[in-house]
Amino acid sequence: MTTTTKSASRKLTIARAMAEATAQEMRIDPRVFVMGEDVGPLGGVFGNTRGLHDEFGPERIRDTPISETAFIGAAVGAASDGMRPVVELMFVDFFGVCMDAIYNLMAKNTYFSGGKVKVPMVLMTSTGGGYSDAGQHSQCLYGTFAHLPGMKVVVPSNAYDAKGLMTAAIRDDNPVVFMYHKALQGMGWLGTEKGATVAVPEEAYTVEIGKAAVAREGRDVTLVSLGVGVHHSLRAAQALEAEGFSAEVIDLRSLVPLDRETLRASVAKTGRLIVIDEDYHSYGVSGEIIASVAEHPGCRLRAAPKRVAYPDIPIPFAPTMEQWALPNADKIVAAFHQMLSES
Amino acid sequence: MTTTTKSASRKLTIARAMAEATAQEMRIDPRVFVMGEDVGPLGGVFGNTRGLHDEFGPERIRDTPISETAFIGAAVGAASDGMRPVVELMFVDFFGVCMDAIYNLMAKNTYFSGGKVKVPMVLMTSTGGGYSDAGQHSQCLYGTFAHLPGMKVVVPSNAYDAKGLMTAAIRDDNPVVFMYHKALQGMGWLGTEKGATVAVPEEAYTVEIGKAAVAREGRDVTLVSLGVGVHHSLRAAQALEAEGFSAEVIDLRSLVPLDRETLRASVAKTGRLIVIDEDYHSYGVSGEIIASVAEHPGCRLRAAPKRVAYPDIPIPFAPTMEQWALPNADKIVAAFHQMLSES
Amino acid sequence: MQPTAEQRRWMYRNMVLSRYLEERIEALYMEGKTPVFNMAKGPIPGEMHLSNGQEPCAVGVCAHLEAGDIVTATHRPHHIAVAKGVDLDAMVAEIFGKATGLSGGRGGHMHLFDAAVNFSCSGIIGEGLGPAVGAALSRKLQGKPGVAVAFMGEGAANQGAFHEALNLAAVWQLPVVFVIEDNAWGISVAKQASTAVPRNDARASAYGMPGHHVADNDVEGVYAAAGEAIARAREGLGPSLIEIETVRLAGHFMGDGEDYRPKGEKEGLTDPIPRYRGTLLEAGVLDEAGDAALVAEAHARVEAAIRFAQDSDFLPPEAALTTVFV
Amino acid sequence: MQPTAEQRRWMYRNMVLSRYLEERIEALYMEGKTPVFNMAKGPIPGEMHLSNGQEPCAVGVCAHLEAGDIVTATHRPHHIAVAKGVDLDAMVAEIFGKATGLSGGRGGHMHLFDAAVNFSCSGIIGEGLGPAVGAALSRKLQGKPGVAVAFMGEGAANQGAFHEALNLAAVWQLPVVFVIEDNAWGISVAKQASTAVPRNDARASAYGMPGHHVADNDVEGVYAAAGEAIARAREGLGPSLIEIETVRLAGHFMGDGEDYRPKGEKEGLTDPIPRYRGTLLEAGVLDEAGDAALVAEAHARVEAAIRFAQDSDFLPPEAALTTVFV
Ligand SMILES: Cc1ncc(C[n+]2csc(CCOP(=O)(O)OP(=O)(O)O)c2C)c(N)n1
Ligand SMILES: Cc1ncc(C[n+]2csc(CCOP(=O)(O)OP(=O)(O)O)c2C)c(N)n1
Ligand SMILES: [Mg+2]
Ligand SMILES: [Mg+2]
Repeated sequence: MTTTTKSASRKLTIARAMAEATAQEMRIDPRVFVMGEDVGPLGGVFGNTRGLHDEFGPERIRDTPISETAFIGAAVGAASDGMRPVVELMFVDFFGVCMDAIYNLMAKNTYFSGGKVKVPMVLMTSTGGGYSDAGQHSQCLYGTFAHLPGMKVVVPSNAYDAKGLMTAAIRDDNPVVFMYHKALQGMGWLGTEKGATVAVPEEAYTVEIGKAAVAREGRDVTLVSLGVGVHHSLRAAQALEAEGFSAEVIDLRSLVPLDRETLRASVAKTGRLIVIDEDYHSYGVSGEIIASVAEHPGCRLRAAPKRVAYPDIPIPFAPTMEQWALPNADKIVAAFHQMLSES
Repeated sequence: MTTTTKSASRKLTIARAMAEATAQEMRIDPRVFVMGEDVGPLGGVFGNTRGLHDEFGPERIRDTPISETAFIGAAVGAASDGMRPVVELMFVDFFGVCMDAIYNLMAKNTYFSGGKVKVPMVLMTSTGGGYSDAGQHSQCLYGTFAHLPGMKVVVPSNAYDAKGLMTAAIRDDNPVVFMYHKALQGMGWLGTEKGATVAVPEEAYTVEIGKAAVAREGRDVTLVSLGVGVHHSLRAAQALEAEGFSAEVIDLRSLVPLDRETLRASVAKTGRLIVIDEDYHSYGVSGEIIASVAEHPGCRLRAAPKRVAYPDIPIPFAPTMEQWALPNADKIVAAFHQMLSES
Repeated sequence: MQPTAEQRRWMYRNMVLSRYLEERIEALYMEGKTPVFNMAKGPIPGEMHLSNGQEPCAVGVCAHLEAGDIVTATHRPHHIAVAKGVDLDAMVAEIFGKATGLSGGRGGHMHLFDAAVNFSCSGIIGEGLGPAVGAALSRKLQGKPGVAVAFMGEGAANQGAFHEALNLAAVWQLPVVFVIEDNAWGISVAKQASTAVPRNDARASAYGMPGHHVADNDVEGVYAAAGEAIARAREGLGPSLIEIETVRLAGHFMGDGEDYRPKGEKEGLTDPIPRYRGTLLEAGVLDEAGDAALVAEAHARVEAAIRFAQDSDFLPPEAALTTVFV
Repeated sequence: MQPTAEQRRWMYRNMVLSRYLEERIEALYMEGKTPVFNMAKGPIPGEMHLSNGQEPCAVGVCAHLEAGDIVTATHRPHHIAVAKGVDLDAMVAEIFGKATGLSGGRGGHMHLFDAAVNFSCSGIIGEGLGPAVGAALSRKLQGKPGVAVAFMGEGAANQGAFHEALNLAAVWQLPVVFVIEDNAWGISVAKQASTAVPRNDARASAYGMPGHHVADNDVEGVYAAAGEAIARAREGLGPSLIEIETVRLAGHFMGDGEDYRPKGEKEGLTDPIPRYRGTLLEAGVLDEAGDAALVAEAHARVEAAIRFAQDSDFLPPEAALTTVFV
């Protein structure tokens, strides 16, 4: 183990941070193993299991057939039998072929057993678009997972949180869905949001699941987001600063449990709320955040809250259409301006 | 065909209303056929295909293997080839084994084809609990379906709407998910909400998909709900009336498209909003309704909105726990009282 | 493979125990549900899938299992739970939804979990197959002994999970046995209307694993096939598939009128319990007195469990909120 | 079943056309993606799965199909689209995301829909199987002729949808043919690491349907097997399964370094196009001049389609909001 001093300055991508957290837990805990499509010699299509096959071999890093129902169900069976599987659903868009194993089995067995059967597993899955992968490979589906009880759901926006949340997820006795955004992975071939690649300590540490982070402090408006939206928000905050406005940016980090206190405290201070979400507009994260604030009796908003979310349409392939539909910093700034004009 | 005069006084259960709408469309349109588990001689576990097998025979009323992925996928293929399938997912809780065929295929093919391939099909599915069927047979999952683009989603609260929405759904050139609540079906063995069994004209008619109904007019608070929640709301409204308060009840009927205008108009009048939803609390219908009202710049609420929804827990079997967790009229009345005390 | 006299009595005893349990549940289930049948009423509300007739599948398989072995069962789980040694008091209390139930009443009849004997079941067709494969993988990775058995109905053999789980178990050569209880019906849909092959053991070849077929609900036929498959699994030689011809003597669930069954079909079915009793009497493994004692003991055991359940309280309703996360 | 000389030339021509299309797409795809490979850049962004080497599967099957027959294809669809007669201009324009594309650029390379020839494809493994079964059912219910063919990779044969769709097609005896393009790899996972049987045609027996195997990517072997299966389907005798040994000459998708492939394995693969060319030359079905003309015509056709695509505009961005509902 190297010293904190040395490691503090080391920058990692989210992909590497995830792999490192997994490797560290595997070294100290023989119950941890990894399953999924192409997680072995390839190291994961999105790089988050790179190096693990070399270090731990094919028994503990298992490539699977294209049988998500079976291997996610198998992870539940293994977790209930004392193991701690980390399993990958390559794209979250594929949830439709295996959601039963996820939401009816993984998420509910602990409850059905009255707490006697633990299901300590991590389901990693990639989210998001922006690189023209069209309507079956670009979705976020945060709301879909967060809506269904029994599983924790985390969404890191940077490598520090990714490592800490992954370690926490592996150590959690409950199932955790770990949703990582492709544009943040630091894989060159998907483009890279530079802000996601940050200093990451070498030693293992946890980031508490269920705690939002104040990514930037401000007074005039609260921008609430997750994953890649946090970076859009930070850019918007910078643009607003140039105009003399001070925006606070909340990085949710965890959708389940949802840290409503941090949200409400921020909005109580700023009086204004904009939610930025790359998932579909309706019946999802943005609605829940706005409602969580609006329903709080103590909360006095100075303006109607707004959302900058993905419209309720399948995601188009053509970059012109896709980029037009995606949230970005300009849209956040525009939403803020409109908010001022309305109130 | 009998006359309107005679039929206007005839009461039907939702189950019969659905079957009647389907039969009438099948008589005039040879493209309509029905597929699903136990829809044939049994007439559907929830009675909504009763009589159809006798009249139309096994070619047009097809019992299927327990292969939801295949037969829902097949419905998409048949719909794209000129048929108009009505297909049943017996319990909505089973969506996890076949959601890909629903949300990635049924709901997106029209968009992927730029509008050139139509997918005119109806996916009927039962929702809801209250009769101790535990955590894999009692869910509503309204939010889950409404969140994902490309499919219309309707939820009738009474037999008149059920027949009209079913006829509209079958005639719609888009996929429509028709979610019927078990407690409203009028099947004795599931208990019966009497208010759902109403006068239904014998002749075919449509209820417009995307239009909410004002189930009761009022001035002091808007109760927004769907399905069985409408009946809880009507009972709550009656109780509130006895206390001298006038509650307006909105029956959403359709989640996609969502009739935000009717909602906002009602809340603009009453200044108070309570959403009643048997689906899970977070990231679902109740959040979206509150957000849709709160984000409207013209909207001035006199009190923080509230929701009476199912808590974020798997649904317990024991009737004591389940009934405690379910929405009901008392909880709505209590929420209103609390609202008054807070504002 | 031949069962010993003791094993034969064990199998018979568990059949009797299971059946009497179902008979008592049936009676108690109907309390409060007459004259109008309403599932929500009575001391046991909700759906109820009885296993009457399918006992040979449970006992013939579980005769080879120990507490450490894993079983995943279906929506029709009682006979298997009994044979696997699930705590009867806690199981019946769970069926009544009581605090003393396996999960305090959170699961009910379709969600019986007893970690002490590695038993679980679920309400979604095919859902137990993946977990059985995973439990077997867990044993392999831990170097711990143990076989996993996944039970399912013949209707489940057309669900995608069946295919994926059998393939995965075979690719990884895991100690799993897949057992199909072919009662010829999936609710109202007959096997030949849902399944492209007459016998599902034929599907074993699609996974390169041995397939066994047991005709006529034969207890010792099940015992023999399961013995072979389980021994093979214990030796590390991989998974097997067994299909057992059995009978559904009750309806799909309580309240099922079964109008869809061809006239006379059900009347032609043989109850396996008197038949096996006859076999054992004839073989001299059991005598009338021994049988009477065994039956009396089984009844007493069931009655005690029912009393335990009835005497137990419900959890406070707010307990609904607990054990979601642990 | 033997192809006529004309059919042989048709198959060869479509192989050449498809390959040249892929070569041009490959080059155009890389524009803007060097020196740093970034999928989002260039005139063709997103994932790109080329079909190089798999042309025999497409042409050998589609030689038996008419426009009215239905084909569902996969994430690797170009060769099949070409052989099924999808409008080449509109297809290439779609791959570029242009307004003149099959769906105005909403679908892209993995979502090519051409209703005029009943072609569609999708990005989810096994997703096309159910729709093929349903289209076949539609023809049966309408009393209209037509066969549906579902293509898939060998990796897809382990997805639950495979099992359910084959069973359903067999139970209902529908005119469907299931075609597996076995290129030995599902991304980085080798067939033997994912599939419990060496050959998927062995799985046909699990559905009581005929299974065919075509070795060595043999064009006319595909033609013969598909001819038999399709004729059977047209005669109302039900579905068949065909597995074709083929080769993935490009990586899984553009940008795939294929480090996971054993050294030398890829070098040992045979390109089916020069080989079939040799066969036809030898058989006298084709001469050098005829070949040159055919190749030139194919190139011209592709270049014209590319020009068409390049010269087309994008839809206005707001068009993203339209055609969700019709
Ligand atoms: C995925 C899924 N589809 C449908 C059902 C509804 N369902 C419950 S039991 C059953 C029939 C099961 O038949 P089989 O597997 O033969 O078991 P049996 O009831 O005969 O014991 C069906 C269709 C379900 N629970 N899960
Ligand atoms: C349900 C699902 N799981 C995983 C994927 C990711 N994926 C895309 S292509 C592929 C490999 C497919 O292999 P195969 O079926 O053999 O087709 P090939 O690519 O070899 O043509 C995988 C795993 C997917 N698209 N859908
Ligand atoms: Mg059965
Ligand atoms: Mg392949």
